[in-house]
Amino acid sequence: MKGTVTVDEALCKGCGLCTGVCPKGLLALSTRFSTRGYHPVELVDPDDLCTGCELCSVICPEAAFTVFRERAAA
Amino acid sequence: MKGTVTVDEALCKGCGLCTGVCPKGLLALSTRFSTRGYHPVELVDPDDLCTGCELCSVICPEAAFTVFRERAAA
Amino acid sequence: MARALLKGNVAFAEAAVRAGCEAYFGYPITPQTEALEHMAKRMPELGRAFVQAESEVAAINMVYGAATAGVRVMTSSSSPGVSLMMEGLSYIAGTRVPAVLVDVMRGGPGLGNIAPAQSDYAQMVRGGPHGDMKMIVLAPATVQELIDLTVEAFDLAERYRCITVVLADGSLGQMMEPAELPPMRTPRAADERPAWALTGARGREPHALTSIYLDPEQEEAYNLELQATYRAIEAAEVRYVEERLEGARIAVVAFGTAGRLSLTAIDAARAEGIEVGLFRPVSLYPFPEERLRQLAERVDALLVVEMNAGQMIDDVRRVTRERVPIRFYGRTGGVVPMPEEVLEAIRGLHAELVREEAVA
Amino acid sequence: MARALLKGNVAFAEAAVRAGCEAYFGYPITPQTEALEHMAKRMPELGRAFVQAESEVAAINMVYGAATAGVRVMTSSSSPGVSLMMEGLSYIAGTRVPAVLVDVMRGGPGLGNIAPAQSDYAQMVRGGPHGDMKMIVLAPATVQELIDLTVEAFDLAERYRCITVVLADGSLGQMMEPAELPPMRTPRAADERPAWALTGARGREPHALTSIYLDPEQEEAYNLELQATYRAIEAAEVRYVEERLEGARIAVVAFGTAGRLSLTAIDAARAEGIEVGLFRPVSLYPFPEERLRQLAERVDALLVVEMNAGQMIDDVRRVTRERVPIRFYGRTGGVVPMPEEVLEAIRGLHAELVREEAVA
Amino acid sequence: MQSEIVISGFGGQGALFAGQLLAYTALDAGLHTTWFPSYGPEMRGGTAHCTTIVSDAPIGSPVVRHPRAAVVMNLPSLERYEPLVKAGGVLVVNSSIVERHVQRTDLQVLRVPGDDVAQELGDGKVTNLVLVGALLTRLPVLELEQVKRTLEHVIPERRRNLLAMNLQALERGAALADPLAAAV
Amino acid sequence: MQSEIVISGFGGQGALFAGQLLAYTALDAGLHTTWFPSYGPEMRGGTAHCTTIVSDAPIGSPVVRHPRAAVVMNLPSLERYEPLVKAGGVLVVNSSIVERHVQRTDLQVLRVPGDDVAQELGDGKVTNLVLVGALLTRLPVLELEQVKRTLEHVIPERRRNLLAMNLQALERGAALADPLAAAV
Amino acid sequence: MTVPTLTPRLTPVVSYPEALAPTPTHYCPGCTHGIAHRLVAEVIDELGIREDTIGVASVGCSVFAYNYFAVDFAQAPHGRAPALATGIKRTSPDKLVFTYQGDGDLASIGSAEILHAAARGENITVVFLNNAIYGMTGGQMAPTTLPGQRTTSSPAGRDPATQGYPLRMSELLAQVDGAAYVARRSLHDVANIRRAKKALRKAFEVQQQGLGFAMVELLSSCPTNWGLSAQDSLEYIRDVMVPAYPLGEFKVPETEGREAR
Amino acid sequence: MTVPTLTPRLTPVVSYPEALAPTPTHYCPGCTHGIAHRLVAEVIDELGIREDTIGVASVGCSVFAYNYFAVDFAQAPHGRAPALATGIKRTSPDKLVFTYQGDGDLASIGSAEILHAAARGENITVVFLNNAIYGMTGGQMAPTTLPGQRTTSSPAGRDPATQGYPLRMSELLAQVDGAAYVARRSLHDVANIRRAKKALRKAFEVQQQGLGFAMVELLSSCPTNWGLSAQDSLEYIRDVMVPAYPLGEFKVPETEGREAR
Ligand SMILES: Cc1ncc(C[n+]2csc(CCOP(=O)(O)OP(=O)(O)O)c2C)c(N)n1
Ligand SMILES: Cc1ncc(C[n+]2csc(CCOP(=O)(O)OP(=O)(O)O)c2C)c(N)n1
Ligand code: SF4
Ligand code: SF4
Ligand code: SF4
Ligand code: SF4
Ligand code: SF4
Ligand code: SF4
Ligand SMILES: [Mg+2]
Ligand SMILES: [Mg+2]
Repeated sequence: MKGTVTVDEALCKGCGLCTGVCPKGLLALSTRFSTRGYHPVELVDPDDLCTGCELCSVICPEAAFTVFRERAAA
Repeated sequence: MKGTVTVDEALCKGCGLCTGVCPKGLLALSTRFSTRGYHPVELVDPDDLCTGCELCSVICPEAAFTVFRERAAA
Repeated sequence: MARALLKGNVAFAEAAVRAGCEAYFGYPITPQTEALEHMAKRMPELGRAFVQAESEVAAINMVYGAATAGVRVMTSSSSPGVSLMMEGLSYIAGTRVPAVLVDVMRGGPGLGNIAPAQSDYAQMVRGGPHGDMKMIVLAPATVQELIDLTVEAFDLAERYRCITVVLADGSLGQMMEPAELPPMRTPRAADERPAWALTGARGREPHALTSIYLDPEQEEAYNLELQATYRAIEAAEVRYVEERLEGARIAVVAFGTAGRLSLTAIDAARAEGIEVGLFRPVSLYPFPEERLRQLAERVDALLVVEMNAGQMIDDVRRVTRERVPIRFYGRTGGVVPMPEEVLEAIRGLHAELVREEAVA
Repeated sequence: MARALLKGNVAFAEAAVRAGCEAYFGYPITPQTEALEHMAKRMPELGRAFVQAESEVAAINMVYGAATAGVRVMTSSSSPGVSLMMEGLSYIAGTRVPAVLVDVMRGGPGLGNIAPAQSDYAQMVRGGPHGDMKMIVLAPATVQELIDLTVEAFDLAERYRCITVVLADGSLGQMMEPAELPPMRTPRAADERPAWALTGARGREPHALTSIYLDPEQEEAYNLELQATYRAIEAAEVRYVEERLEGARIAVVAFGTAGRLSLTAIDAARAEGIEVGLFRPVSLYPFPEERLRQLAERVDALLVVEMNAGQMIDDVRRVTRERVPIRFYGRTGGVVPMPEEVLEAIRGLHAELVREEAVA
Repeated sequence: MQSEIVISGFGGQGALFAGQLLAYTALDAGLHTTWFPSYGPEMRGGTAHCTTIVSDAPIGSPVVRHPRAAVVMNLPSLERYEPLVKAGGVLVVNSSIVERHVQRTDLQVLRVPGDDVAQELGDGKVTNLVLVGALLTRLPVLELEQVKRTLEHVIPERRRNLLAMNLQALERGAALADPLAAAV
Repeated sequence: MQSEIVISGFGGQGALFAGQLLAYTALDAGLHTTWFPSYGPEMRGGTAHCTTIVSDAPIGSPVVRHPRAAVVMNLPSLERYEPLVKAGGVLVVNSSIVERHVQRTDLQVLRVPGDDVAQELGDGKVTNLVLVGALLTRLPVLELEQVKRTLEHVIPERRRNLLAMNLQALERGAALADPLAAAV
Repeated sequence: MTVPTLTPRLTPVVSYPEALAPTPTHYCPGCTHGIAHRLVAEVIDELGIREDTIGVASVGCSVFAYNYFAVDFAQAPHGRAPALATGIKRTSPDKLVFTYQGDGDLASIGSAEILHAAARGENITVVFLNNAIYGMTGGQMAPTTLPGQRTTSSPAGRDPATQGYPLRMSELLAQVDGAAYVARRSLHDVANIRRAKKALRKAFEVQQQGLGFAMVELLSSCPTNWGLSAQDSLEYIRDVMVPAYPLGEFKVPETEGREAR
Repeated sequence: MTVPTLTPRLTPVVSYPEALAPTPTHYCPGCTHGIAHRLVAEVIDELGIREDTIGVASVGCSVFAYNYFAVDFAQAPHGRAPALATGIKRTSPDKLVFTYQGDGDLASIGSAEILHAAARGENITVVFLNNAIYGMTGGQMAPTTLPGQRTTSSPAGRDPATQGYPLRMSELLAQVDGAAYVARRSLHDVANIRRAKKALRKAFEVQQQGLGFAMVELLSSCPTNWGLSAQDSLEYIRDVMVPAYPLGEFKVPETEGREAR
């Protein structure tokens, strides 16, 4: 299955919890500072590996993720 | 075994609980009023039936009883 | 409604019911328990909320909760129980939700006793709960007033979104006197609750009722609002009763039971030719400052009578600037002063005045 | 002891330790938590009693218990926590056992905030707990005073068998300042506890420590004893600080942090040629009535500065009988007034006086 | 005119109800009235007393030190109230259990064997009304007939079956009062 | 003479410790001093600031609206304190992350690249001391050498191993200050 | 008290406990508060600790307990006796400290204090009188009032739907790690009274051994507010309360055996 | 928030819950308070009750919960949220009322209020965050702090001998008859978070069905005061807290089955 995620940078606090749960290892903290002074997480997925499995969104304490998934054949 | 009891009238409130537990039925509320306005209990034991079994003293909420018993042969 | 012989505690409870009180939360304590017992029967009967709380702390916080829901809610208690409500009262004030408390004072401090006293004047009027807050405090002297002020307490609490306290003493709770209960008001329907209430954010933005403002500037702004409300209350809600003050040289100042007791003494003194009258503050907060100050311009002396060691007298001193001599007669610890004792105090003060005139 | 840079909360806790405090019971609350934390470390280290209670209600009652055992005992808290202690405080007063409370006030009412405030003056000085009771209330303005008054609080509490409150505000708890701690006193041995204490009735009649006197006459007798103690306290324990009052036309009246803040403003005003000084009550109860009344005879106006909406000012009004104009400058909700603001208020009052003179 | 009546006895002797009955009657008679109890733990076992005030004008204090009348149902009550009743006032004594005689000579004293009469009527619990019946003969403010009418509607539900006996108690007390008063 | 110094930055930038260091130094120098923090939840994440006052006379207010000097370690701090510093006072700006220039012309402004120097020294956590070092060159009340001596005994145990670096930070800040001040 | 002329062979085997003050109590006739007092006093006497014991009275009918025991006593605010006891015990660890509390006091307003005293393993003894009612204030519902039981604040009988269910405090507190000994006994007849005494003794011994929190709940009567005779009240305990509040030892120190029910 | 250009076939499957206000929280990075918030919001959304729900915030780090939920909210004094909830629910029986409380709030100062809300079978839902510490005040010992755990008020590690034993509130409250649903879940990994959500949903459904008191205890992290990274904190929950606080459903309505652990 194919998917992707977006992270709301206004919410992300760079806690890194999502980076630990992504089965594909697609999430990494950036070195940038967000406006609130955190290093926000970024999706690094050049090969479109994200499955939209939602794990990142389940563990995120800030509800920062929107997860997208391929619509099942319909 | 032989025994007897005394009742401290200043303490007895005439609740009647002791009258119910005496196995020999030796306790009865008098019709007199005590100085505190209660009908105190009296030992009615003309035939010396009291065994000093203590039951009356165990149930008395006012610790009004002194129980005496025959000293065991010694 | 015809007049009926009513016990104070039952009277104020039933008055609250008729004023549309929708929820009562309380904890038994003598000498106000009959009120809780009355509510235990009446409220469920009418389909309204009654909970015997696990403590006064819980009771006042149930009141707080119901108040945020926008209903008419009350509790009643007595001195030690009221002490336990201080934090809750401060939150209620800090959230600006309306609530009614009837405090039937007893002898203190500590566990004290269950006899009538007025020794919680300072607590209720000046500074029981923490923070810059005030509660409207109404002091009835008769069962009828107890009824009427209880009804009014609900209206005032809602009008100003504040706490209104009916401050009675044990004797008023326990005595019987003919009085008339108000007609039954229909409680507000659920959809008529005030706009600020928590009713579920149906078709509107959600809102929160809170008393925390971490930013001092914001907290100060909130406090200024509160203070503005207090100024409004002070301007509009002063209540007092004056009796036999026409041409009086001496004014007895006394509230509640002490007031009505004094009246008997005053009549006796008048029969002896002493020109004395009664000034009875009914609203202890707002205190009838203006009127009392004027009174102090007219009379030669004031006698403050309280069932405590002297609490309201400090306000009398402040307000009148001690323009005239102020004397005190009080009994503490639950002793109800006899009118004969007050008469004696009036005579003493009168003699003092006469002596002074003789000197002058 | 050398002077060290000490944080207020740690300073008073360590001062208590050195004053021989044998037991501390408390519950965390900002801005005094460092005191509890200091005690959590120090007391067990010294083999003394420390319990983090389940609540302030429990804490004050543990204090009550330890006080009946005749030991030096204290608690500390802040506004909402102190509100929860009202019943316990009344019992302690009603039992005449000594106890010390340090109240590090924060912005209110309700949950408010954790910024510094003085808005619990009325609660602590005039009428927090129920019943005719008083607590000695001491208001430090510097960390050194906080230390010294904490030590003194234990002595006063024992001397009069009463509650002594050290009333500070958040800023005093949080700030650091050089100060000297007292030397370590050895706590009393177990067999040196006072005669009235509960120590097990070894070789003597058992005694009870209680605050209930069902018979009003008895309760009244007890109350008269209490009142006599209060008169003794009023006669002997008045404390205040006067600064720059020599020849002053204006006196600023302010306690605690407001007092020290005002001093900076006063110096600035003096630099501008305004003759102004500071009257700083240190004992809020007993209030320095006599001295303040005399002061009001000497100056042309008073400026009361408080970190609240105006609480002590009522006592200033009462005591001075408003012989001279009394103005107020206050900030609420945890806002610490800047000396510049106080200076502005002094200037305003000065201008008022000058205008009046021009008219006269 | 204001009359203050204290009724005092052991808890359980019905002092409080007797005082209430007078207050209810006063209300029915269109008069002002207050009823003021002593309350509290002393009610259990100890002495119970109350003050009823009846007046044609609004009532200030619901208690007075010197009442116009006192009904004393036991010895402690006599000890307490004999010195307090106003000179010329009424003192009704339950002579069934109070043996001591009244010392004061400036009172109208009625010694009524309340308990005996009550026993006669078949219920120890009406002593209070026997004494009140007697009192009423010396207290012009409330009429016996009015008290009886009031009693009919204020008697507690659980004692309604004893109404007749209660009314008799009042009447017997009243009937006993005259000669007794003379005998003082 | 009284000097008020405000130090302000993000929580974690060490503003509070820097202020305490000045107070400790003042104590060691036999001067009067107070240290007054802002505290509370804002400490977590938000801005932390404190006021240290140093004086040769007892200190009244531990806070003032218009301090003699301010060390601002981030932009919000500059926004807040630029308008407040007394005319003629000192404003030390952490130019590493504060890009905006100071508008006021009546201040002695020191733009010090605190973070850069700190990184150079090998620990981002000494920005505060770099800036304080700079400040000291314009604040005659406390001497750099005294501050260094005080630091040696007040440095927290867990940072003692970094003492040398901390001392360097102070020195580097001071060294940078002169030319920078000229460049304003 | 008149002592009868005795045959010389009759000697006293039960007499007034030394730890009980020679004072008539204010309890209603037949109220089992009095039995509980006597049992505690007997235990104190038997352990010989009268001069080392400090009691804490609560608010309830037993508020004057301090008048009835010949030991030092404090009197606590309603519900707070365990907090006072904590303050006393922590500063007088060599004394034996006990509280005497009613069910309103312990299970309602004081439920936080008792729970935390237990959780802290506070080394005190708690005597807990459960009479399923607020005795002193005239018979209001307690947390222990049984479903359907009429009280002045549950005039139609306690309705669990709006007034909740009874709390079984012994079972609850036995769950807490700091509790060393928790037992429920009843005062409704001689055999049970004797068992109650044993439990009380154990509760004091546990404290002597420093094992932690010990509590004995005693099912007790309130003839006055139950509207029953003294005798009927005991039967009510037996027939109605015991089934709802099972007797037993719910927690015993690990070193000790459990007493059979 | 920048939405990337999406291939048309990608549709959002998880997005920001409607019941969560679009506001950044003040919680520390990695603090699981945030996860609990999201779960509650998702349950509210799924049940479609956002406009019929009233929350009660407590005192603790979650004091500002009212800013973060898009539902009506009250804010209670420390420990008293169940009392406020009682006042609200009794006067608004058609609303869904929940409290959100920390362990200091619920298990320490508020232990009487929670116990009695449970005993009354108060028809409310309690979300109970157990992080074994007082977060907001800077890391003091809570009643739930584990033996040996260092906090600012147990600097040498909690010593049960003087500081007592941890309280297991779920087990305790499950004993109470008025409790309808009591479960403990953990927020330390994805699987457990999903379980936690199910429990929360059940706790709201129990209220909808009027079955009585429902509580979900959530083992939660406090990276700041534990002095651990966000990630290590989750491992601490898993390795240290879960063994001390077993997960499970301790009470389920009679009509329902128990969810397997
Ligand atoms: C703070 C406070 N609230 C209420 C009271 C009133 N009060 C006195 S005793 C009591 C109940 C006692 O019941 P319980 O503990 O069961 O003891 P019992 O009288 O039944 O033995 C109450 C509510 C009080 N004294 N203090
Ligand atoms: C009456 C009162 N006492 C104490 C406090 C201080 N206080 C605020 S939060 C808190 C502890 C909160 O801990 P917890 O409930 O575990 O929540 P957490 O912050 O860990 O989520 C305390 C003691 C207060 N606000 N009110
Ligand atoms: S949805 Fe799954 S695969 Fe995609 S980023 Fe999140 S955890 Fe990784
Ligand atoms: S879990 Fe959430 S807050 Fe944490 S780094 Fe990932 S997106 Fe940011
Ligand atoms: S001792 Fe036994 S036999 Fe004697 S009176 Fe008592 S109960 Fe009866
Ligand atoms: S049990 Fe005691 S109080 Fe009751 S009647 Fe017998 S002796 Fe008297
Ligand atoms: S009221 Fe009940 S508990 Fe209290 S003394 Fe009387 S019978 Fe005993
Ligand atoms: S202090 Fe702890 S509980 Fe509070 S927000 Fe930070 S991590 Fe969460
Ligand atoms: Mg009971
Ligand atoms: Mg917590």
